[in-house]
Amino acid sequence: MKKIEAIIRPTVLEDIKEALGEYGIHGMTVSEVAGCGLQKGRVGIYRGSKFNINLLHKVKLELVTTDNQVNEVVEIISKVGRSGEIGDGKIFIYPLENAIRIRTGDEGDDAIS
Amino acid sequence: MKKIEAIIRPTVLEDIKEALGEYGIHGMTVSEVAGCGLQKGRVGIYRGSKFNINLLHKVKLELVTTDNQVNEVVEIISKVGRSGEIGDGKIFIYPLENAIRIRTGDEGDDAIS
Amino acid sequence: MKKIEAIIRPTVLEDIKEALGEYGIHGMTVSEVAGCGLQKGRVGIYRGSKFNINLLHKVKLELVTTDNQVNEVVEIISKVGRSGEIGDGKIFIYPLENAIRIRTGDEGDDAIS
Amino acid sequence: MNIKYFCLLSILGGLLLFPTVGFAADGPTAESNALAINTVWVLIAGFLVFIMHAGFALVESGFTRAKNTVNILTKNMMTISLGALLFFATGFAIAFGGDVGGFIGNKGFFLTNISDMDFGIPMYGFWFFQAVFCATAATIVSGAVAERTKLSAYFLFTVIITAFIYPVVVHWVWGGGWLATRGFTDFAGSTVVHSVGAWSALVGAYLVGARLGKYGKDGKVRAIPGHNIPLGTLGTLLLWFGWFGFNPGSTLSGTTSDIAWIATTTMLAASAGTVSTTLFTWAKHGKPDLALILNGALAGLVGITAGTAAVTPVGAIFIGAIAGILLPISVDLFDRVIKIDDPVGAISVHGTCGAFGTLAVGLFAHEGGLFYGGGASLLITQIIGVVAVFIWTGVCAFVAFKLIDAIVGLRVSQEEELEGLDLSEHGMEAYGDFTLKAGEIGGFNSRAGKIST
Amino acid sequence: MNIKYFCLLSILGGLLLFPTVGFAADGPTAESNALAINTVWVLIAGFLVFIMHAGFALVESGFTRAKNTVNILTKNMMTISLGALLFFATGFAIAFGGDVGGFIGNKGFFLTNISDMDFGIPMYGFWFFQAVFCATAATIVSGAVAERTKLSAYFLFTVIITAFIYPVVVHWVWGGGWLATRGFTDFAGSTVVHSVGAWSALVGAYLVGARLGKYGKDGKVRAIPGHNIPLGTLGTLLLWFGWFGFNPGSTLSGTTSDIAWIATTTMLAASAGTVSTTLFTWAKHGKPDLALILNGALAGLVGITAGTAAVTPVGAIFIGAIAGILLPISVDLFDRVIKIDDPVGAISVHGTCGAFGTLAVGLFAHEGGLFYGGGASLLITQIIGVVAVFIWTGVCAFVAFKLIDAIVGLRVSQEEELEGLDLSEHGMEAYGDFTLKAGEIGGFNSRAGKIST
Amino acid sequence: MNIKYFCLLSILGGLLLFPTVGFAADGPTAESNALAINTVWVLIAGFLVFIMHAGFALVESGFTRAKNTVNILTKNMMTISLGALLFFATGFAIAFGGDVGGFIGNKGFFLTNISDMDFGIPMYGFWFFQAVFCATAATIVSGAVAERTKLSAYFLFTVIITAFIYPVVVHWVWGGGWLATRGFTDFAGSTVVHSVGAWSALVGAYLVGARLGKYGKDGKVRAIPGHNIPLGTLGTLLLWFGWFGFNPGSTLSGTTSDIAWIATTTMLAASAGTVSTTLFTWAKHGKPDLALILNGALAGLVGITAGTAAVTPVGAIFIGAIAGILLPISVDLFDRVIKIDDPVGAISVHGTCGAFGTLAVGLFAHEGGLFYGGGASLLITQIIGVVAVFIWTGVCAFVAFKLIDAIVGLRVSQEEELEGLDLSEHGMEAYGDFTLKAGEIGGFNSRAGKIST
Ligand SMILES: Nc1ncnc2c1ncn2[C@@H]1O[C@H](COP(=O)(O)OP(=O)(O)O)[C@@H](O)[C@H]1O
Ligand SMILES: Nc1ncnc2c1ncn2[C@@H]1O[C@H](COP(=O)(O)OP(=O)(O)O)[C@@H](O)[C@H]1O
Ligand SMILES: Nc1ncnc2c1ncn2[C@@H]1O[C@H](COP(=O)(O)OP(=O)(O)O)[C@@H](O)[C@H]1O
Repeated sequence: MKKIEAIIRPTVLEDIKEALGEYGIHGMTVSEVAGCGLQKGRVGIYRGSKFNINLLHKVKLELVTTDNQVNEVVEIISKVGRSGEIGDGKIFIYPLENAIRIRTGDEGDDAIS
Repeated sequence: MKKIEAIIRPTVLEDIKEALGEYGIHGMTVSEVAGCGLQKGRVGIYRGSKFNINLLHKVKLELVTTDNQVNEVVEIISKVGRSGEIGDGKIFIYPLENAIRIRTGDEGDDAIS
Repeated sequence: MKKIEAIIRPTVLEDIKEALGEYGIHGMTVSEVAGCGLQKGRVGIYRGSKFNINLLHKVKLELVTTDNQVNEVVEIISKVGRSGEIGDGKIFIYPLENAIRIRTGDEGDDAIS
Repeated sequence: MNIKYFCLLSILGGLLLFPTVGFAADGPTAESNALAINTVWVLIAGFLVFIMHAGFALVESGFTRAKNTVNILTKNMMTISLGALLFFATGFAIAFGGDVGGFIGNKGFFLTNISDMDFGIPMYGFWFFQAVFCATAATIVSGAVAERTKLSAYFLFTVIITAFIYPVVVHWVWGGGWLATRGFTDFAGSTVVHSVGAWSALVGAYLVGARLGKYGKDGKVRAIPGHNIPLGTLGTLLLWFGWFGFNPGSTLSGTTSDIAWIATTTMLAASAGTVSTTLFTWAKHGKPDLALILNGALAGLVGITAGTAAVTPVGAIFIGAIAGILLPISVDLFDRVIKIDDPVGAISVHGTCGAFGTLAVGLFAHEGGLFYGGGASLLITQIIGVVAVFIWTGVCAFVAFKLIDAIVGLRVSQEEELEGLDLSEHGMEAYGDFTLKAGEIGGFNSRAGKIST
Repeated sequence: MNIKYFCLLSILGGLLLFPTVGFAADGPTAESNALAINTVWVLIAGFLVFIMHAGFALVESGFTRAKNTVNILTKNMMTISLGALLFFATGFAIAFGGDVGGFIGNKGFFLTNISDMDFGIPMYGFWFFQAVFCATAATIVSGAVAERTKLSAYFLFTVIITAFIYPVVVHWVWGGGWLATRGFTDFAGSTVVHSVGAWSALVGAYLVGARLGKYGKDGKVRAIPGHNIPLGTLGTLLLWFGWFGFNPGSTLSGTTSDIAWIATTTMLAASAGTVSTTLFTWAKHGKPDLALILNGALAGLVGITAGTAAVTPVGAIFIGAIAGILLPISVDLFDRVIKIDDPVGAISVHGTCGAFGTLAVGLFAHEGGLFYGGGASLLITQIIGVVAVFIWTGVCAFVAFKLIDAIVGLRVSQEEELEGLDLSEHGMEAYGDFTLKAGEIGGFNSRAGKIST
Repeated sequence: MNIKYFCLLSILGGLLLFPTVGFAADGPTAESNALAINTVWVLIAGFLVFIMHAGFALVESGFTRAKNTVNILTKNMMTISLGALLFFATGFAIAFGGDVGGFIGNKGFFLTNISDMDFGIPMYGFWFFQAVFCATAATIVSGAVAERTKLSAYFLFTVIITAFIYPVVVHWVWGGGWLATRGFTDFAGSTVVHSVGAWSALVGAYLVGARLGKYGKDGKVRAIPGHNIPLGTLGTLLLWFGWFGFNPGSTLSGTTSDIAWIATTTMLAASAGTVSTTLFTWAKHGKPDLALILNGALAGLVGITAGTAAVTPVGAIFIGAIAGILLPISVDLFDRVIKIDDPVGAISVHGTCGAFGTLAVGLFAHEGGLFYGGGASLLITQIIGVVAVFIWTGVCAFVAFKLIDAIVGLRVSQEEELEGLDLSEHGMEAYGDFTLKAGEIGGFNSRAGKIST
């Protein structure tokens, strides 16, 4: 099992969710985050003062998958989430030692099937 | 050291926190997330349009514990967080290389004691 | 590559971001979390009822760095984020298997450079 | 050149066929002007009372949780609407039309058959003012039973209180009924409006039970903070603003200097209530408790409502200040001792302080008050009125809620309550764009969307 | 001792040089008092109409997404301001000054040269009331084209509608123009104000296109929930409140008992609209849909506006109830069939129900209505008026929007729309402290800050 | 049948014993009607001024951070309340009761001993209107010193300004004092109300120091965005709405056509202010800055307040437009050059534009203004008045704040400020249900709760 963590643009969340659903993956956890990186921020203006808005709205997608799904999932996210402009985001892959389904107590791959 | 990450129902957060406190664990980090999985969403209605609310409110609990506490913690979360209905959530266990307490610079198990 | 996750006080976020920027690290993901630990909560009062506010505002910083930057980054965060009072927070270091830049498909260290 | 409003004129011409109460047909007179001033005054006062419904909506939603916001707002919208329609259908007739034994009116349903009545101002002006009052009594209930009561159950109770329970009390006190005959003094409704709402709320909150999580396993009270205090504050200020229609408008006349007197006592009592609750909570907990301070302003207002025309400004300050201290004590009593869960403090604000304010007339009335050497007779009459209205409302509300419970049930299921009434009863969220939950169609546009334009 | 207001007196003295319409110079008379009552009434009514702009601002921002909130609020602030200035410059002259062929006025630009006109009340009182009306028509557009229209394009259209499109229609109906001559009856503006706004909104929303993501690849409608329903509800109640100025104030006289009648029909129609939309959506979807219920209250109000002085209270209930059912049907029609994206339902509320309300006068008018045995002639006149205003507004708005499109463009870029107009057009966020994005200077203070004090 | 209001009658009967100023005893007369119209007008105007406090509360909370919201709202609730009580106790006497050397009044404390005075309308009506004005001056301070000032320090200053500083200025200008004698013209209080508030705010904000993080290590200004712009916008519109009581109500008479004139100049100046700030900020930064545009509307309103009855509509447009440009320049000046941190722009809106508006009377007054050939004498008087009030307020406020600093301290600790005043001074959060922090009892119900019902 691996944990795939993708930082994506908010605007592509739905399409990625749909594409993953078509591939057969429904379980995931989503949260709102703010990101900075190469992407240039916006110039903000407030009461006549300019300032740099350099933490931008992003969405974090967390999916735990079986080892053999990792490549496919990364592919899907990359393809659907890519606009080619700076700021498309990253995918990080982490090792995972175990997963438990609270409802049943199932462990390992069973927990996420 | 391990990191235990639990996606739970918002309604059981307090009980789990209390149960963990009784067991002796007080340190944890909590965040609001949205989850989808097997649990059926709600049908939303807005201005006459029906739609599927399929990202549901969940709470993410993150605890870093010593290796020997992992089983007990998983047990507690599973027991208190279980309603038996679909949507109770998951527990994921990750390896961790180090932990540092910012205030003191303590590393490893000392950082989280 | 490692993932550095720091739970810090909201008030030091900007300084840490600045210090990391000076060191040459710009990419990071930030989120709002609530933490509990040794730090004493506030006594809240609402309509004459006292209660304990024990989940405190914290900020979570997530950075994926190359292996050789880890020590330096931890140092910077520790130094800038330290007030010496209980509640300064923790830094956790996780192993990571891979990173992909969605925009280009670059993998590994290239993805985060 | 003279602009002519053809259409206006033709319509107005048409209206002249309807009965008008002495308005100028050919040229204004002192009498027609006085009538016009009174009409204008009562209507504007009625508009101000109307905006109190916005105040209630904000106080009730601000002091409850985000997950029940759509629900409480829906209730508020329906309360004012049902209230107006039912007061048109039956309430007005019961309150003001004829009299059966000093107990109830019996004519004027749908405002027909009442051309022989004289209200001092045009009938529709009088009706309008009374109708917005009626809905006020009803809306007090929604705050107390918030976050757990079924929508249908609440609507049914709103029908009963506006069509029947409230109008009967109005008849007793303002419609020439038995309490009026006894000399019971409730100028603008500390008892008639506020207590009727509050005692209904008391029965309702008792029968529907406390919100899940309000009392711990050990019976310990848990605070459940409201989700939007700025809205609650704005709501309180809108209520205060509307009260300047509620009290001074109850003269039903703009040609009396009493309106200035009444505005002054209203203002001073509200101010005194705010300050005394602030000082009281600050002294008690070391911190001023805004959630109670806002209630304290309302406590002062409810307290002065009965005696607003009968007490002096200094008397008003005393009444407001006492109400502002009674309020936190009453909230504590209901929370901790009686254990009736009232999320917004409606029972304490409108019930406790309404009863106090009504009795205070017997103490502070410049004419006839005990403290001004008027003896105890007015006070005794006031006590009788307060008790009678408590019993009437309590019994009626109890029967009504029990009936409703039997028919549709009072309370949502545990699952629905935990999830929040917005999702379970409405499928809608108050802040649908803040969270990710809206999913497929929410805060985020899919790329697919890009094509369709 | 007599307090003397030196400064007040000297100013007032100065003002006496300006023309006053029969106000008391030495001692009040019945005539001067009647004039004062009318003036006070119209001004207060105008203040209430003004607060409708707060209502519009809240409804429009509450029912759209957080990322476009600063944008919509900026539009609202400018609409009322541009509206007042342009109605001063040209609108008033076109609407009420002189007459060219029953089609348009031609004098009184900048309120000069009109000392010979008689409005019944002081000219400035009349102007004030009409000016706040004018801005109301304009602001209806901003809701319908929200979340995707360029700021500059919207401002240009606001200039055109307030300076020209709307005043012409006013001239036709209220300024002695051809529709007035025909006996067209639109008491307070179901057609004159609301439909003009709505048909402009229709054209605008059509030309600017649907919001990204509103229609899926397959053409399926997607709900885009508003971000703050409590604000939307407060906005609706403020509009309802303001309507008590809009309708009863349109008598332009406080010395007629009609104002009470009108307040009553207004109240009952709004209530009936709220209840009927509630029941309708509940029956249809199993859940009462607050987003539509709020629109339903407004539907009742728009519906009664034309006939508020001409129909009976029972007639008002019917009109409100029908409008409350037409509303969700119309929303559905525009959403699903016609596929014009109107985030707040402005076209259905003000257009569909405005047209219905105007026609309803021909049916329900106590004098001349079909249902009261008055035959079809009034109804036919009403149809002519509705159609004429539809064509005029539609054509003008189409030309105007096409011109604006050619000059500055109607729509922001896809990137700007996705990011939100607040960041792209304003560099500002509505809730700048809730998110972390404010960065360097936002919700969090850097330690550096500690030093600087 | 004749409905009888037993209780009403008995109370009203009782009131007849209190002095009424010529109200009709037996049958209305033209005089009694005129008095009634004036009374009704002033009271309603006072109600509108009251709602300005809701406007201030929203503007001040919307433009500051979420963590200080409960604090600012508590301050607003107390300001209006303390203001009313203290204006009753001492303020009214100092302002309007008797006269000592043209400088201060000396009788009428607690509104006693003033039955010999004649205010044109019933004394309580006059008091009410003046009392809500008084609190307005005080509340201007709270915005400027927000997010860092101790609650107790603020309350003490509110006592001093409402009980003493403000009433003295009122005496000078409106109470027959030395500035009134000189012919100083400030119709509704650009200087008397707004500048007194603003200069106090200036001193307060200077002495309490800038918020942590407002100025970087290098002295660079950092923007600290407000947390809720929709509330700030609603607040601005409520202020604008209330201004229709503030200015036209200051005639203290509804029987003059000036009220229509004043409503018109008020409306046009506010509109011009809004538009000119919009264009100015758009031109300067390429983006219209809503935070300043809202201030711009208020700038226009403050600017016209002194001359609202003395200038023409076109003059009002000029005054508003200039104020709308002065505003962003002044904000910049205080932010960047003078470095006084004023989170909501109170000093610029009420001080800079208040002074400008007062001087503008000397330029634009139709009678006596420099631009209308009236020479410089009025202008010089205006300058004297502006300077005198600046010195008086500045000195008093300085002494007061220094005293308060010595007694309770002006500023919260760094820790408290960083954490937010809501938690540190109140133990309460404005949005207690949005975050997880409420913990044990917050947004989430524990399962334990399930049992207790
Ligand atoms: N080293 C990193 N660690 C964690 N998150 C990162 C890192 N670098 C970038 N991110 C996240 O990815 C987002 C996109 O990165 P950015 O460099 O702006 O564009 P791109 O990914 O197209 O090169 C950032 O907003 C941030 O949330
Ligand atoms: N593969 C996954 N990766 C990450 N999170 C998941 C995954 N599957 C489920 N979740 C999280 O767990 C929650 C509950 O899962 P669900 O399948 O609905 O019920 P259950 O856990 O009872 O089988 C989801 O809402 C989601 O937040
Ligand atoms: N075991 C843990 N696992 C995850 N997060 C923790 C843990 N212990 C503490 N934290 C986080 O670190 C924050 C600070 O910890 P705390 O014990 O209060 O102070 P300190 O780090 O100074 O000892 C907490 O609020 C919480 O968010």
